[in-house]
Amino acid sequence: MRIGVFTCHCGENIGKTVDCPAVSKAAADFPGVVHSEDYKYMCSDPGQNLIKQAIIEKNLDAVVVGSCSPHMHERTFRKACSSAGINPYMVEIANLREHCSWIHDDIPSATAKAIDLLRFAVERVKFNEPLTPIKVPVTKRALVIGGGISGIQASLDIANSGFEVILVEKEPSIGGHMSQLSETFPTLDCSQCILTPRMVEVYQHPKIKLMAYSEVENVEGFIGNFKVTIRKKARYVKDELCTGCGLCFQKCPIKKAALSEFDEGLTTRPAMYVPFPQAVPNIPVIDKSICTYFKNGKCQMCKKVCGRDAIDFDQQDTLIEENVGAIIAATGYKLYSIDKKPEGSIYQGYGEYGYGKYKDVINGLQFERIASASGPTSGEILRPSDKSVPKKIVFIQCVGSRDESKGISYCSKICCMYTAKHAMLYKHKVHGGEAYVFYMDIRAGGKMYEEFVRRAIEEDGVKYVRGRVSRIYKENGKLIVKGEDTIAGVKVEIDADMVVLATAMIAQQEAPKLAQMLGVPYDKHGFMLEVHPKLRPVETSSGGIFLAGACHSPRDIPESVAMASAAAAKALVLFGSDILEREPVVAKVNESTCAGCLYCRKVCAYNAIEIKEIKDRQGNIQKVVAYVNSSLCQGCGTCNATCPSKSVELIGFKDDQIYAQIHAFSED
Amino acid sequence: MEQMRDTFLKRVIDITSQDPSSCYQCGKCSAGCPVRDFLDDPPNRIVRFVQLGLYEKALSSSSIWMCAGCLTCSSRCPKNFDLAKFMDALRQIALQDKIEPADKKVFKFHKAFMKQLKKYGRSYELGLIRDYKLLTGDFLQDIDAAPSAFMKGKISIAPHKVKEKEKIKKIINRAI
Amino acid sequence: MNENLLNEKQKAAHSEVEKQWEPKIIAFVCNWCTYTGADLAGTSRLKQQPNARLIRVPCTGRIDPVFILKAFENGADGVLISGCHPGDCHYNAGNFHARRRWIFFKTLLDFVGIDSSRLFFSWVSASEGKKWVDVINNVIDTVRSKGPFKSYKNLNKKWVISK
Amino acid sequence: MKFGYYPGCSLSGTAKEFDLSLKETLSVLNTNLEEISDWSCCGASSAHISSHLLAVALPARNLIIARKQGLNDLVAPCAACYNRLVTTQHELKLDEKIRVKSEEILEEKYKDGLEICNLIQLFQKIGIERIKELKKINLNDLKAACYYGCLLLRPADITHFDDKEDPSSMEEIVKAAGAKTVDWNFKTECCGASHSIPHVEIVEKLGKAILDNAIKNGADIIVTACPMCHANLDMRQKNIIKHNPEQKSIPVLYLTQLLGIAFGIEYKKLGLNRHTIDPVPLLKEKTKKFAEAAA
Repeated sequence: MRIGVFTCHCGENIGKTVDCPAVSKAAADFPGVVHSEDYKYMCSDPGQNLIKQAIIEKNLDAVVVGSCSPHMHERTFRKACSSAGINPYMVEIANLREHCSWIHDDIPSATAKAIDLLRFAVERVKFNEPLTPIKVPVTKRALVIGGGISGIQASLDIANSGFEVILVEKEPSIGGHMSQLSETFPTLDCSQCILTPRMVEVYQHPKIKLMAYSEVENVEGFIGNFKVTIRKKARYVKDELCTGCGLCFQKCPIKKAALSEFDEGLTTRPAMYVPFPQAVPNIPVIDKSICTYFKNGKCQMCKKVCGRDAIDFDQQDTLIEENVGAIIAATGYKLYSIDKKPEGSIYQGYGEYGYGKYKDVINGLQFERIASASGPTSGEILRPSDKSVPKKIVFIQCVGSRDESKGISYCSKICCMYTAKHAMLYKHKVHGGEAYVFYMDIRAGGKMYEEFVRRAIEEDGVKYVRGRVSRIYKENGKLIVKGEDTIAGVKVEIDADMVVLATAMIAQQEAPKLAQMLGVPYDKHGFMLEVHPKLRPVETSSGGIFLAGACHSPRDIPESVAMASAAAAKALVLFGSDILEREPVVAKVNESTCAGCLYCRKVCAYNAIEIKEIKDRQGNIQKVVAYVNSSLCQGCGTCNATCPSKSVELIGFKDDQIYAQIHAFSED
Repeated sequence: MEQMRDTFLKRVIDITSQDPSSCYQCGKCSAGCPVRDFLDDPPNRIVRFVQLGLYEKALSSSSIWMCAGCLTCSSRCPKNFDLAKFMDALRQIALQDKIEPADKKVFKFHKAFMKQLKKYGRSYELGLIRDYKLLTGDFLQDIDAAPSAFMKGKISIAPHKVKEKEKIKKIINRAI
Repeated sequence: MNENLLNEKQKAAHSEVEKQWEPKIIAFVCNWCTYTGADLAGTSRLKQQPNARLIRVPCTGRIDPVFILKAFENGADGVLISGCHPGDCHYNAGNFHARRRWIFFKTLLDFVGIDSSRLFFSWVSASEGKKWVDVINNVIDTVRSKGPFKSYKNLNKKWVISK
Repeated sequence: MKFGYYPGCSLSGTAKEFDLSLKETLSVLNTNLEEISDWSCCGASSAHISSHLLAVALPARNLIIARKQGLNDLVAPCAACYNRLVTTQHELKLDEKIRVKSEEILEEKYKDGLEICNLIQLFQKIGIERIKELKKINLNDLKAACYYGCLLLRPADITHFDDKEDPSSMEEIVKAAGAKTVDWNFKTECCGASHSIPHVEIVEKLGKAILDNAIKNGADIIVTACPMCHANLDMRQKNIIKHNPEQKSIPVLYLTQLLGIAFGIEYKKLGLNRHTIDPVPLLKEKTKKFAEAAA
């Protein structure tokens, strides 16, 4: 085998701690290597040309590139080699940047390690074999999980391109958190006014199948070919009959049965309800846990008043299977709670702010409801405890966010802006009221954002105090807010009527479960991970699965919408071709040695192992062996490690390829 | 200044095993400090002095002596920075470098306390108060509280001594 | 020659070797979680000791116990296996099968004369760059404190010669 | 039941009544104390100013003696001593360097394993149910503000005891003794601690805020588990009243004294006569109704 080794300096990134010329020189002496050179930027056009030229001139049949992580440029180099006539799978990458130069300081030991890494790759490539990608068809339908603004945007973009979309929302209505908001920064336009038309568009779109009050239960398959199981939860209302007249829930006798989710617990709702008047679909649900009929078999008031006979107490959850080619996760966020023991939360509560025991200490979404014209106070700023107008109001930013002691190190990004908006709305609505904002930094990066914050301070007279609040407690009917202004170095103690906490944006509690189902990595906070933070921000490491909105990280509406459109575009790229090429990393059985024990079948997570009968010339079964259905196999290699007779091998990661690497180790 | 900053910072880190640069100056410590009204500089500013390497400003502030060690700041710090430990370290450095304590009363109290400890292995209130008064020359303070404390048997006339008091003395001498 | 002197010399030479000795670690890591986590550590410029060499496999499920024996045989003083957290496997259940396998395998290691405390397992996700650094440094430090793993290597050499 | 006992300097001095009432109460609860022989001062907040090592070594000496004495459980009723002891234990366990250095100067090996508890944990271990069973005097009319101060709860990751911002364990014991508790805001606020001597003005100001809040929230007495808190709130209360003529007085009791009262122990045995603010008239008044009924 004639191998060429190419060592990249990556500008200074590798070259600074790894002596690249020395590495290249050492590699030239490896057995089998006939060409070795180093260059400043191997991934650049001239760099790629060096490789191509060497392949042709030196008649190479395998190439090893020492460069950045294979996750970065493996594709680039495979393509370059392929264009010079080498099979792309005859290319190996040694990770000299992420796994060497960037993590070590000492030049001699980093250089020695780089030489090792190249030798491993050279030994491995000797056992590589030319492979051809597997071709699979593409199902040109998309699943969008989550019906907030991100999910709505992604669905509309895909549907408007002519492809079918299934939009799954776990709540009874789509709209998400945006439907709860009063006005939006920095333009102060009414949130519902801009959102509702989009919601209706989704509902009426012939290409969108809306499944509200439903949850994704299972995901199988792979890019272009997912099989999804969706649980449609029983509403106890037949949606095909319901006209949304509302008579049923108006007559529901269990009026104040539960705290309204939509109003963030500031109001109550009946046992039968639609979350809010503009709900889409406008079909009520019965909350089984509190409905009198479900509790003791009596009542049935809703059924009596329904002119269409749409109430169905016997309705059951149904499981629906759908085939899709792409999935967009748009599950959004929820707010961190300061309560002592929020159910299932991974974060600590805020005892110093009262663990949620003071009624007039509320969070940002509650303030949105109070400020909203459709909210419990019709937009009048009244505090929850006694419905009086708060004369002095304190806003506290970074509650939970940037607070490692509570378990959250990140910035929630949107709080600076919405707090400025809240303070501004308060000043507009309560004349003569005093508004204080406690902040650590003001992060107002965005078009017209900084100007907006300055307006709150300069024109509306909101008093900004730089410092965190140590404690809030109640005394003589006032909320005592103990703070400090670190700029003046003075104590700031305010006796407030109401306090609004800008609590952190956190991932939905079920997000990790969904991520596991989708095979998408997620961080310790439950936010899903993109495959590359700069260049592939909406793609995940699972092909065909894309991210939109706050399920990825805290973000505001315009960013969520942009990300949703980007995710839709990625899905549409996929739908642009009928056939998809997949990595040929699949398992293959050696039928002559396979004993047919089928242990491999037991451990295969994809049901990719089938039973094949080997027959003699008369058609009598001689033995059974395992057979890998390569369109189902995802290439994990568990069967390979499990097989007692080593009769099944993972192409691309065969035993001898890995042994070659291990053997190379003994040579240092 | 850079060099000074680094050695000062290093000494603080050596004693406390925590890096003051982790403090992002939110001021929550100062906001909740019970002795805030009696401080020359709010606690967060003392951390800032150290971050900037302002050795004299930090060590000559009365704040390092006025800290009551109640741990309110440490327990509420969003960055888990143990400010009480940090203040202890600054007091130690100030003493090592013989920097005049900005609050002599607290310093003399501790000194008197240590003297009792060295002598008896335990703190002996009468001795403590006597030594403290000798150090401060403030003989009138507490003159009204003292008789009642005696009457109620709160302050005993004779010191309680540890048998191994020589050993305690040795421990103290070796540890300092 | 004075025997004692020789011994002293030998001792000195030996301790010199001991001083210079640095542990060699082979780490088998899965492509999706730990390899990516190690990439993140690199991108974040988190410094680590240079003693580990990573071998990338698609999934910890792919790791055959023989790999580990071979690793020790070929000069590893310690072996680390690291993959996705339970439940997070890119391939649904590969890491789970791997885990089951190791429970059985550890006792086997002791049986064939390899100190099983030189074999390490960890879960490092794609977002845990910092954790990866802690894991790898800890493995290196632990193995360093144990000293070089000689018995199996020598065995291997003998075997090679006789062959 | 038997516990090792570290009284600390205060309980053998200014807070003698804490020691007396503790022993009285525990004898009712059938619990014995074994004092650490020849214990020495924990160093309080003063050892720290000279060296961190000394601040660790002084408590370590006592921990070593306790182990040598064969003790497994140790109670340190003084919150300040408790804090120094558990913090030291924590550091010795986690910081190898400081452990080795401490052993060097102490000329003795340190062995971990002692379970150190504060006053509240002691009663939790004995069993709160036992208190309910053994109480004799009805304290239903008495409203107590439970004052934890700073050092009983902090640092929370070392003490692992109750909620650091909203504790309730002392209330449970007080309720078990039959008294009522009030919800108030200054349960964990600092009283000024060792500033008691060098800066009376600070202690008076902080103490006043605590007293005021307890009174405002309807408390008849303040209950505490720390001799320093007690000194600052009781002994200094006289001065606070002197400087603020409108100030109402409020007795400050040790938790052990309150339990002793509930168990029907003589006031004098509990050292109630030793307080600056005499609690006896109030206690008599609050128990009068029941005493009459009993008669």
